[in-house]
Order: sequence, then structure tokens, then C-alpha cells
Amino acid sequence: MFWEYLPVFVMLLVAVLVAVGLFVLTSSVGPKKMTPEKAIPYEGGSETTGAEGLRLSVKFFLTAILFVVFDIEAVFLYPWAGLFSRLGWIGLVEMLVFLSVLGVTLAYAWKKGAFEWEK
Amino acid sequence: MIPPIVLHGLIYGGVAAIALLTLTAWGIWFERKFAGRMQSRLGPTMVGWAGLLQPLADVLKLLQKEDLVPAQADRTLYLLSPPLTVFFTLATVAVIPFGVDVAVANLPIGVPWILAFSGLMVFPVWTAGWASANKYALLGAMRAVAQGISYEIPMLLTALVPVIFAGSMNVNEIVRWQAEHHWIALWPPGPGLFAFVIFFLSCLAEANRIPFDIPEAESELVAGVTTEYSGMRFGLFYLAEYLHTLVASAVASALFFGGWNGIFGLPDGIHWMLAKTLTLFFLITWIRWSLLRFRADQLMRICWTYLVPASLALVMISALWVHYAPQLGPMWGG
Amino acid sequence: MNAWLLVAPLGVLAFAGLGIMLIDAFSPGRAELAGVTTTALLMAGLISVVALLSGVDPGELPRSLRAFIAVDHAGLYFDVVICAGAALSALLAGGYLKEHHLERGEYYVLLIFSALGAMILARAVDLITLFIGLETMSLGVYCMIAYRRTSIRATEGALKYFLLGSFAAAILLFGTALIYGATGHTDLAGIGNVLAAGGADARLVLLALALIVVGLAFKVSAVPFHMWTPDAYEGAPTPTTTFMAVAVKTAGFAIMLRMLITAFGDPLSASPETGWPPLIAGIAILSMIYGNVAGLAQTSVKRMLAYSSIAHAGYILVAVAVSYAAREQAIASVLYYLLAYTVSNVLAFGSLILLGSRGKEAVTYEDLAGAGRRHPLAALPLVIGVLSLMGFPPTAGFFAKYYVLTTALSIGGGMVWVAIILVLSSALGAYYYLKVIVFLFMKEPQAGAPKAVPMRSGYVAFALVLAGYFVIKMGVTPEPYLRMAVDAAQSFIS
Amino acid sequence: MSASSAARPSSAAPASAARLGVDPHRDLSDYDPEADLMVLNMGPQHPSTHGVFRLKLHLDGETIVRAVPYVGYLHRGVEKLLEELTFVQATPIVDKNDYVSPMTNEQAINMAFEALLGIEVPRRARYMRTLFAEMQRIASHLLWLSTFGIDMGGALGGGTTLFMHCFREREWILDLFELVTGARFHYNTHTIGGNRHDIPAGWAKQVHTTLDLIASRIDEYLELSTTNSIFVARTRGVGILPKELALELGITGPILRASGVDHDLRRDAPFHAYDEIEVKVQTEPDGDCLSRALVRVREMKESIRLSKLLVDGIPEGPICGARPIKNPTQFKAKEGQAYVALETPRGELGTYVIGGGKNKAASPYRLKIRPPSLHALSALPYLLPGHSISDTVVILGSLDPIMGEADR
Amino acid sequence: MEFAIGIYLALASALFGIGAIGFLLRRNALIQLMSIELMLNAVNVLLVAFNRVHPENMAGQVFAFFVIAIAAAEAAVGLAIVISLFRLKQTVETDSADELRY
Repeated sequence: MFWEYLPVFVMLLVAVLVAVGLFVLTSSVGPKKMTPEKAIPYEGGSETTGAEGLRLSVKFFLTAILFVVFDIEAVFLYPWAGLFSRLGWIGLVEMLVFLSVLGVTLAYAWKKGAFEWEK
Repeated sequence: MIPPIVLHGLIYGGVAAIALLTLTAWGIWFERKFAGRMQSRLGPTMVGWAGLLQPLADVLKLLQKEDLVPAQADRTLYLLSPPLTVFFTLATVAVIPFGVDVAVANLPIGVPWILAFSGLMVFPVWTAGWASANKYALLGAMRAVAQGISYEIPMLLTALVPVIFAGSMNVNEIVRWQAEHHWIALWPPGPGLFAFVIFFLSCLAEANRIPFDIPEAESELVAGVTTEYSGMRFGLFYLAEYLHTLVASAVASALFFGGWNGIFGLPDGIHWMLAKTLTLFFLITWIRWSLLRFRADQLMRICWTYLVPASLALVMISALWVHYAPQLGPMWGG
Repeated sequence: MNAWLLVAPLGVLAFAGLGIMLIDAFSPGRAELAGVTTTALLMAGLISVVALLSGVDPGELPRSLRAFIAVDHAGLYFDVVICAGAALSALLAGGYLKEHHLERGEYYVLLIFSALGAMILARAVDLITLFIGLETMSLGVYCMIAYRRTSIRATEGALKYFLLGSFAAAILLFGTALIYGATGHTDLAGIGNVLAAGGADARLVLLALALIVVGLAFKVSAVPFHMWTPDAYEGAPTPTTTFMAVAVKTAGFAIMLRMLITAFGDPLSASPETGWPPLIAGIAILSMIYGNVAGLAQTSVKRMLAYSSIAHAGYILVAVAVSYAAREQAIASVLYYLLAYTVSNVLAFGSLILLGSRGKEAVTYEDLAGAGRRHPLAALPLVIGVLSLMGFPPTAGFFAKYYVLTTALSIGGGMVWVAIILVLSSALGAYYYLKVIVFLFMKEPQAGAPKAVPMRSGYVAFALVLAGYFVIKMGVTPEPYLRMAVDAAQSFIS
Repeated sequence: MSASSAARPSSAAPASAARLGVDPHRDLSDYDPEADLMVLNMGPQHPSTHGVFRLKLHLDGETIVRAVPYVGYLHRGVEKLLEELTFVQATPIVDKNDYVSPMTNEQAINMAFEALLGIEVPRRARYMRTLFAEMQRIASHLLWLSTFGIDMGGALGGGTTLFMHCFREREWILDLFELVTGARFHYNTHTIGGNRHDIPAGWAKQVHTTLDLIASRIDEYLELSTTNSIFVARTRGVGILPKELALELGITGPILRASGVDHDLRRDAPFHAYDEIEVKVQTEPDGDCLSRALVRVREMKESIRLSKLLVDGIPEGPICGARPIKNPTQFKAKEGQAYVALETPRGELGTYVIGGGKNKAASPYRLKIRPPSLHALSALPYLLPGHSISDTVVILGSLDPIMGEADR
Repeated sequence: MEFAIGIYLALASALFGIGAIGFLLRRNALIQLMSIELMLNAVNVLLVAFNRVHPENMAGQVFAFFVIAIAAAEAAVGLAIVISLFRLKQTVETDSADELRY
């Protein structure tokens, strides 16, 4: 069972080798003149206080929760989709109810203004 | 003696990785030449015949640049993000069947594997933005995460349609089913084609291509997530973006256009898969060089108010279609 | 078709919940949601009462459905109790939310889905359904507690309940995983058979039993795991406290009974010396004593009622502890006690809402001072409720305690001591119940304190009348309700 | 110090701004400093600030609460410099102010000196000046359209295609200018009294062919911009500038016309040969970014029509009313002052000059230039609040500011 | 090789222990949420491992599916409550929630 995944690991190994190789090459070939001016974060050339002042609105949290709601449904949808032809009408009705409940949540979130992002 | 499985693994794994990385490099060359033609200019011509060695020249140029790490940056995450992007994209390729039985790993959980890794793609983009302690990068990172996870939903739902039709999650099974029956994108017209269109748009958004490329919105956020990156690290981000586009078009052609299945009686094989992938890659490039960019909130509104309900409906319709009209094959072949 | 009647209540609630969600989303504020919720809950309760009385046999229900949800009369009985509790709290919420300007549709959606979760939990015969029901119910309740976003007390109560609740759920889950590992079954009957056949590894079973009892004890707020109860009850808006005290506790005891009787009913794990009965009896004693002792020192009526709910949990646990031997009678006494406790609790909390008006809840004793003399009719429900909780003769509470006492005494042996402690602690508890009546009628409010003026709300009044009617009826003529409880207990064991 | 200066009037915003609901000088006390507001600098070196210009944005989450523009990064002290140079030497300095339409700059300065010195410009020179101004307007609006595309499409995407095409067209117009003046960009073809270079033979025919080609191409570019649904989605209803606020801020040119004010100097105060041709003024009612874009695009077409008219109607005759220039101090003006304003692609460029300066009155005592771009930028603090960062870029692009002209 | 349940049991209980200790010791509400998730995942490991011991029915893995879904829902509600706490108290330290003391 494990051998099936070997090619994947080999591929990823090659990816790692490429990445590490490039890094090593860059550090050996590239110049190393680090000056304090180079180190400050770029913000259009004017002096900056870095990124700690960033306040983020709650709509990011809302999107994350909506993502959780709809992504977990994949955990249930994929096994059903795989066996769909062998499940008969019980499977169909069950999943239509499942998807319509999701439709209701989507309509609810839509009407409650979860998707008005900016204004 | 190395058991045959291990041999198969080493060869396929290595060849696939190397082939893909070089294919992407020349994908960049193709895009620059094509963009040139679209803008009535020549594109790279200096290096090698018709600029063919331009990607190599780019790599060498980037290599000898100094790689900076900003002072307040979180060093490990900052250094780890670029290779991670390439890492996750390459992992998605492991499951795609290029030839009749030419697949790096013929896994029974094909489609969820692809979705898992394209979901993971959001992670390095976010850490890059967070680690470089720069306001623009952080804003870009937040938007990238919001866009990445939102477009994951329609992608996830429309990827269900081929699984429902073929009755198995293994991508090779799906392609074989399409070879015997019909390409999902062409028949049935309702769920098949729309599913492909939504899947294609979500892949565009996942790969952060125009018109969905808010994370690297040059004009607004300077360079978005990659503002603080320079030299080869920026090169890796750039490479990962093109690799992701190539992989997305490969997945789309495998799931919806019958990967290695040929038409007009020509023999099946890897050439068909490459042809389809490159046409989709060309389509993505064409879109990229002709459209403007959406604003962040328009982007999210499109996803949540158009794509997600449409894909929900599509899954229902395809379930009903398979249940009630499985024998309605298309007129031609299939 | 009538076989589906057994499962109809769940269906009714599910569709009612979705319907109210859509009504609230598409026409905010206009629809009278409190009324809609109560009718849906009452309808579900009525269906289960009809099914219970008409004695429908669950013949043609598909095998796959019966493997997960119980379709016996006990399930229906629990439905009745939970639907009654939820409907009455929805009525109280109708009045309370309008009074405190919290009128938002989400509350009723949460209420219905928590009631649905409680019913699934009460009917769970499989570990998976148990966990789903438990979490659906608790998540709804967490949100209802934190409903008043602006008040730090509500958020804090919700946070405490959430953290401890999910911690206990994780422990319960670990126990269920272990028992699944030991027996290979997730359905309670299957586990019971394997344990009876003695095939399981004793160490795993004992550890699993301990963890499960901990998880369940937490849900019914028995003593060692009661820390969240006073804070959650006091922080939450009063209708949520009513729902928590009523439906959540009922579902907790229902699943405890099912788990201990069907899954761990075998002689080894249910033996009076080494099995779960002594464990439950110990918890019962602790709860009774602590609940009443701590209740004495309270200045807020709501917090006092929280400690009284811990004490009542102790009383019911006594019956549960006894159920290993006198199965049918013990279970019937638990069922009856739950119904009695539900209606009397609704009376107590409902009258608190009634006496608190214009945005200021009547919470502490001083708020109630002198209210009885000024508005005798408004204070009457509180008096009846308190008497019933105390176990005063003509009310339902008295008979429920009496029934538990007779079951405990009929076993004899160690249980006699437990019965004595029950009597002593409920006598102790009488003090803080009477204190309410004393404040209502004898005491005068301080000079500046705002006097509690009853609020005009049809919903709250209707709920109190309904609950008062049942408390008196079950006290005076307990026979029909007792018969229903015994019939449900018999179907439980078969 | 007299008491009056002590009671300095606080920088009250114009009344119309209050109606717009935006007070640009709003104090941020209701936001406690360290918790809510984030200060983001779209600093001097930013890919889409059209030159060196810094915008300090106070952000609440992603929406802008207050925007503070900082100009002056490209200040060359042109006005002080011109007090040293003589009238004759002024032209090459001034045509580098608005480096996108140098022709109109040269015309402005020379018209001011001619008004001061009282020199008459012959009819052929007036025709040539008008023709050059109109062709320069086409080139300037083409450049605006291309940079607007980049603002919205990004450097590696659809925006660049629009950019490349518009620049190709602009090159042809610059080639035409090269045929006349020998220079592609900073021509120095205008002098006091008229022009220095005359139109070569056969030039008119080339102008016709080029303008026909550009006219046909413009409709093609509209598919990439004003009729493209993404472009419209990004610009409709963004950065609405009400008519009263525009007037009070002294905004002129396409931005004013896009806010519904029918004001164009070419028709209202005709100069050069505008009195002999009829200019149709383009206006849009609602004053958002889209209407500013539409006004500019329609003005381009109008300029093409005018240029073809002018090229055919150029009369014969001398091209310079004054004696050819022998020495720098040839023209002297003891006293007197003059103010001249003309319609450049960005609005009303005014030049005010007072005679009797240094070099024995051969250079102006004082010269003041009124830049339309500075007034356009002054609208930013009113337009930006309430929008997101991506909108900032679009609004800034639609105002089409040129920092060289704004900072002088 | 015969399926050794002991290792998985040890792993799961270790994870569960870490989660429980994390929950009890740490004062930051987010860390407590994370430790609850850790405990639920430990239970998942155990369920799937026990499913290999009783291969006749896939009840263990089906149970794991539901635990994943419910852990996600729990995290969502937990975060919502922590956010409302943060809005009121500007901190996620659970000590700060001491209003209902007596």
C-alpha cells in the first residue's frame, strides 16, 4: 500500500532539491551587502511602522466560517458521489435534502448580508 | 535488485517533476512571446533563437541577485513560503494521468487529493504575506486567503460532477469512463459544460490569474504578497504561479475533456493530454492578456452570489441526470 | 403510514427550523416568530402524545432508520417533555426578548435546532447519533447564552459553558471510542450483548464507563462537574436558562438511562458493589448536599435556582442509581420526575421574567421584596413553582420526590442511607425556597430600589398558566401521567 | 502681530463638502489612535501614483477614513527661475512643466508675453497653434487611457495590452510633430509673436491619413475599456465629484465637464483660431470615474474632427509677427501685467506675468502659473473617504494629474 | 505484519493527554480551543485504529467523519464567542472573564 505513494515522494524530493539548490546558488553567487536601509519594509519610500497596526474587519472571519460550512460538506459529498450509481433513489433523495439544507444556509447568509464585502 | 514498483516510482516521479518544471519555464517563454504578439511587439528575441533561451537567462539573472530578508520579517516563514508554493503545486500533479496508464501515482482518492493540495496552496501565500511584516503584503495576504478559500467552494462542488458521472474518485477511472462514454464537458450540455466553466474560473482564481489576481495586484498593493521578495525567491513564486496554471489546465482537461482520450479515431495517448493542456494554458494566457482586474469585493460577490449557488444546483442536476437519464448518450460515438 | 408517526416530530422540527430561518431572513422583524416557534414545538409534542397514546407499533420503519433512532415509547415520552419545555421557553422568550429589545429571529432558530438536538440525543441508540445530538443541542445553547452580545456576563457565561462543555464532550467521545474499541459495536444494544457475553477487555470497559459517566454527569450538571452551571444560568437570558434547566437536563438523563441500562446493563459493569451504581449514588449524594448547601448562601434568585437544579439533578441521580435493580419502577420515577421538574422550573423562571419589567430583570431577592403584596396575582405562579420545587404536597414536585423515595427504599441496603440524605437535603433546601415567599410577602423594598412591576406580555402569561395548570394537575391527580411514564419504562426495557 | 492673525479662520471645508458628507479635515478623535486606524502610505515611489506623489491614507479595515495628499516632490522652482531668464529663454523651461502636452505649455507662456508686449500673432501662426494644441490633446488623452488601463489591469495583464496599443497611436502623432519641429517631445517651436517652424509640404496629407487611422483604432480600444464590463464595474459610481464641490475647488477641464458643468475655454473664451471653428463641448452628468473616462474619449474624437478641419483651413502668410530673435534681451517690458488662460487637456492653464524685472526689464518681474492638475489633486481628500485601496488607484487615474505641472 | 493496536492507543492517549493538559493549564482562550481540537483529533486516530481491529463494519471511520464535521462546527461557535469576548474586554485571556465571580 505504501509503495503506491513512492512516486509522489520522489517528485516532492525533486521539488525540494530544486528549491534548495536555487537557494544555495543564490547565496553563493549573489552579493551580500546588507544595509539597514535595505532591511526596512518597503512602503512607497516613506517611513513606515511595519504591519502591526493592521486592524482587520470581521468579514474575513465571516468568509472563513462560510468556507468551513461548505468545505466540510465535501467530506460527506465525495463518498456519496463515488458510490452514487450503486445507491439507488434513497441516496439521491438523501443528498438532495442535504444540498437543499445547504441552499437554505446560503440563502440565509446571502439575505443577512454576509456577502456585502466593502460598502 | 530494486523491486519494479520502486523503479516505476523513481522513474515516473523524477521524470514528471523535471518535465513539469521545464515545461513551465518554456510556458513562461510562450506567454511572453504571445503577449508580445497581442501587443504588436516582438517579445523576447535576443537570447537564443527567437528568445527560446530567455527563461534560462531569467533564472541566471535572478540567481545573482542579492536575497534580502527584511528586519522585522519572521525569518523561517519568510524563507519557507516560496518553495512551499512549488511543493504543493507539484504534489497535485502526482494524481493526473498523462498517458493511458502513465500516472505518477494511480491513487484511488484522486479528486480529493487534487482539491486538498489546491486548498493547501492558500497557506504559503498567507505565510509569505504575514512573514514579510509589510502592510501591503499583509493586505494582499488577507485578500489572497479570502479569495483562495472562497473559490475553493465552487471548485470543490464542480469537481464532484465528473465523480458522479464516472462513479469513482480515481482520476484515471474518470478518464477511462470518458473514453468509453463521452467527454463530460461536451455531454450532457447542462451540467457538463457549466461545471467545466465554473471549475475553470475557480482554477483561475486559485492560481491568482487575471481577472482574479488581487493578491499580486501590482497597481494597488505594489506587488501584493511578494512585495518584500527579491531575487530567486520571487522567481520561485513566479514559477509556482505558472506551474499552478499548467496543473490547473491539466486537471481541467483530465476531468472534463477526457485526458488521453483521442477523437477522430486517432490513437489515445500522452500527446492528446498535452494538446488539451496546452490549449487550456493558451486560453488562460489569452484571458490574462486581455482582461482588466476585478476589485476585491466584486470578486467575492461573484464567487458567493453566482458561482456557489450555481455549482450547488449543478451537483443536484447532474445527480438527477445520472439517476434518471444515464442512457441518454450523445449522438456521436460515446 | 402511521409507523412514520414515530419519527414525525423530528421531521416537523427540522422543517420548522429551516422555515423560520427563511422567514427571518426574507422578512425580518415582521413575522411573529415566537408564536410560529411555539406552534411548531407544540405540534411536534402533540404528534408524539398521539403516537404514545395510540400505541403505534414501529413495524414497517426501514431497518437502517431504527438502527440509529429509538422508536420506542420512552423516546416519545422524552419528545413530549422536551417539546413542552422548549415550547414554554419559546413563549417566555417571546415576552422577554421584546421587553429587553433583543427581538431578533435567530433566537428562535437556535431554540428549535437545540430542541431538535435534544430530541435526537434522547432517542440515540447509537454512539454516532448520541454525539451528533449532544453537539447540536449544546452548540445551539452556547449561542443562546451569548445572545445578549453587549453584556459581558452573558459572553462570560457562554465562554465558560462552551469551554467546559466541549472539554466534557471530548472526554465523553474518548469514552465512546474506547467502548467501540472494546466491543466493536457502536449501537448500544450491540455493546450490551458483547458486554453480557463477557467478550470485551475489562480494563478498557471500566475506563470507558468512567469517562462516559463523567461526560454525562457534566451534561446534567452533577456536582463534581457542575462549575459551569451557576455562571451559565445567571449569565444567560432567562428563557435560555429555562431551556437549559429543562430540555438539556431531560436529554442528559434520557441518554444516561439508555447508556447505563442498555449498554452497561450486564451484571459485571452494573453490579451494586463494583459497577456504576455506587458511582452514580456517590455523585447523587454529593450533588444533593452541595446543591442545597450552596443554594442557602445566594442573594440572586436566578443563581439560587441554578443550585436548586444541581440539587434536583442529585435527586434524579438517586433514581438512576437504583435503576440497576428495580428497573421499571426506577425508570418510571425518573421520567415522571423530569416532567414535574420541567413544568415547575418553567413556573419559577417564568415568574422571574414576569416580575422583571422595563429592561430590568428581577434577579435578586431585594428585587422581589414586597412584590407579592403589591401584585398578588403576578406573584402566585412564583409561589406555586417554588412550592413544587420544594416538594410541597399538593404539587407535582412532591409526588415526583415521593415516587423516587419509594423506589429507593424498595431496594433497601445502601440505598436507604441515600434516601435519608435525600429527605434531609430537600428539607435543607426548603429554606431558600421559602426565603423567596418571605421576600415576596413579608419584606419591604429598600427606599430607593426600583419596585418590580409585572410586565404586560400575553406569551409569558399563557406559558405560566399552562405550566401552573400542569403542576397542580400532576400534583392532584398524578395517575394518568404515572401510567404514561410506566408504559414508556416498560417499552424501554423490552 | 495683530489680533486678526491670531484668530486665523480654521480650515473650514467648503459648504458643498458638508453636503457630500465628507469632511476632509475630520479629526480622528472618535477612533482611538492605536486600536482602530491604520496609516498606509501610498508613498512617493508607488507604481500607480502617476509620478512622484504621496498619499497618506487612514484606513479603518479596508475602507479609507481620511486621505492626506503630499505634493511637491517634483518642485523645480520654475517661477523663480523665469525671473532670472529673459522672455525669449522662457519657452524651453516651461514646456517641461506638463510633460504630457508640451505644446499647450509653450503656447500659454508665449501668449502671456505677447499680451504683455502687445504683439499681434499672424493668422497662419494662430491656425498652426490651434492645430498643434488639438493634436497634442489627442496624444495626451491616449496616454491617459493607457495609464488608466495599467491602473486597473496591472503591469502583467490586460491593462498592458491597452497601454501598448495607445502608445503606438501616440507615436504617430509625435512623428507628425517631429516632421514640423524636428523634436518628438519638447518642441520649443513657439516664440513670442508666432511659431518658428513652418509646416513642410505634404504634411497635411500625412495628418489626414494618421488621424483616420487613429479614429478607426479608438473604437477598437473602447472594447478594452469603456464598454468592457469589468472596466465599467470598476469605475461606475466610484469617486463621485459633485458639481458644486468641483466649482469651489477650482477644478477645470474634463473633470469639471464630467461633473455636468458645460465650461470650455475653447468655446467660452476663444483664443488662437478657436473663434473661427465651432467646438462641441462634451459633458457627462454624474461625475464618477466612468463619466470622466467617457468625456476624455469623446474629446479625443472631437479633437480629431477639429484637427482635420484646421489642417485643411490653414491660410497662407507669415508665421511670426515679431522680428526674428537675435539676442536674448531683444524684448523689454518696463511695466504692465497680463493674465492669459487657455484650455489644455487637463483644464485651464493660466499664466500671469508682470513686466519690469531683471536684465534691464528683459525678464518678467514675477510670473505665476496656475496648474489645473493641482486643483484636480485637491479633490482627493473629498473623493477618497469611503472607498477601498483599489478604488484609490482608479480615482487617482481618472483625475489624470501630472506631477511636473502640479509641483512646478 | 499483525496490526499492533497498542501503538495507536498510546499515540491517541498521549495526544488526548496533551490536549487535556493544554486546556487546563493555558489561560488564552484560543489555545484552549486549539487543545480541544487536538483532543477531538486524538479520538479520531483512536476510532480509525479500532476500525482496523474490527474490520467487519466501517462504523469507526464513519464516526470519524462526523467527529471532523462537528469539531469544525464547534470551532466556529467557539471562535464566535471568543470574538464577542474580545470585543467587550479587548483580550482573550480567560482570567479577564471574572464578572460572575461570587
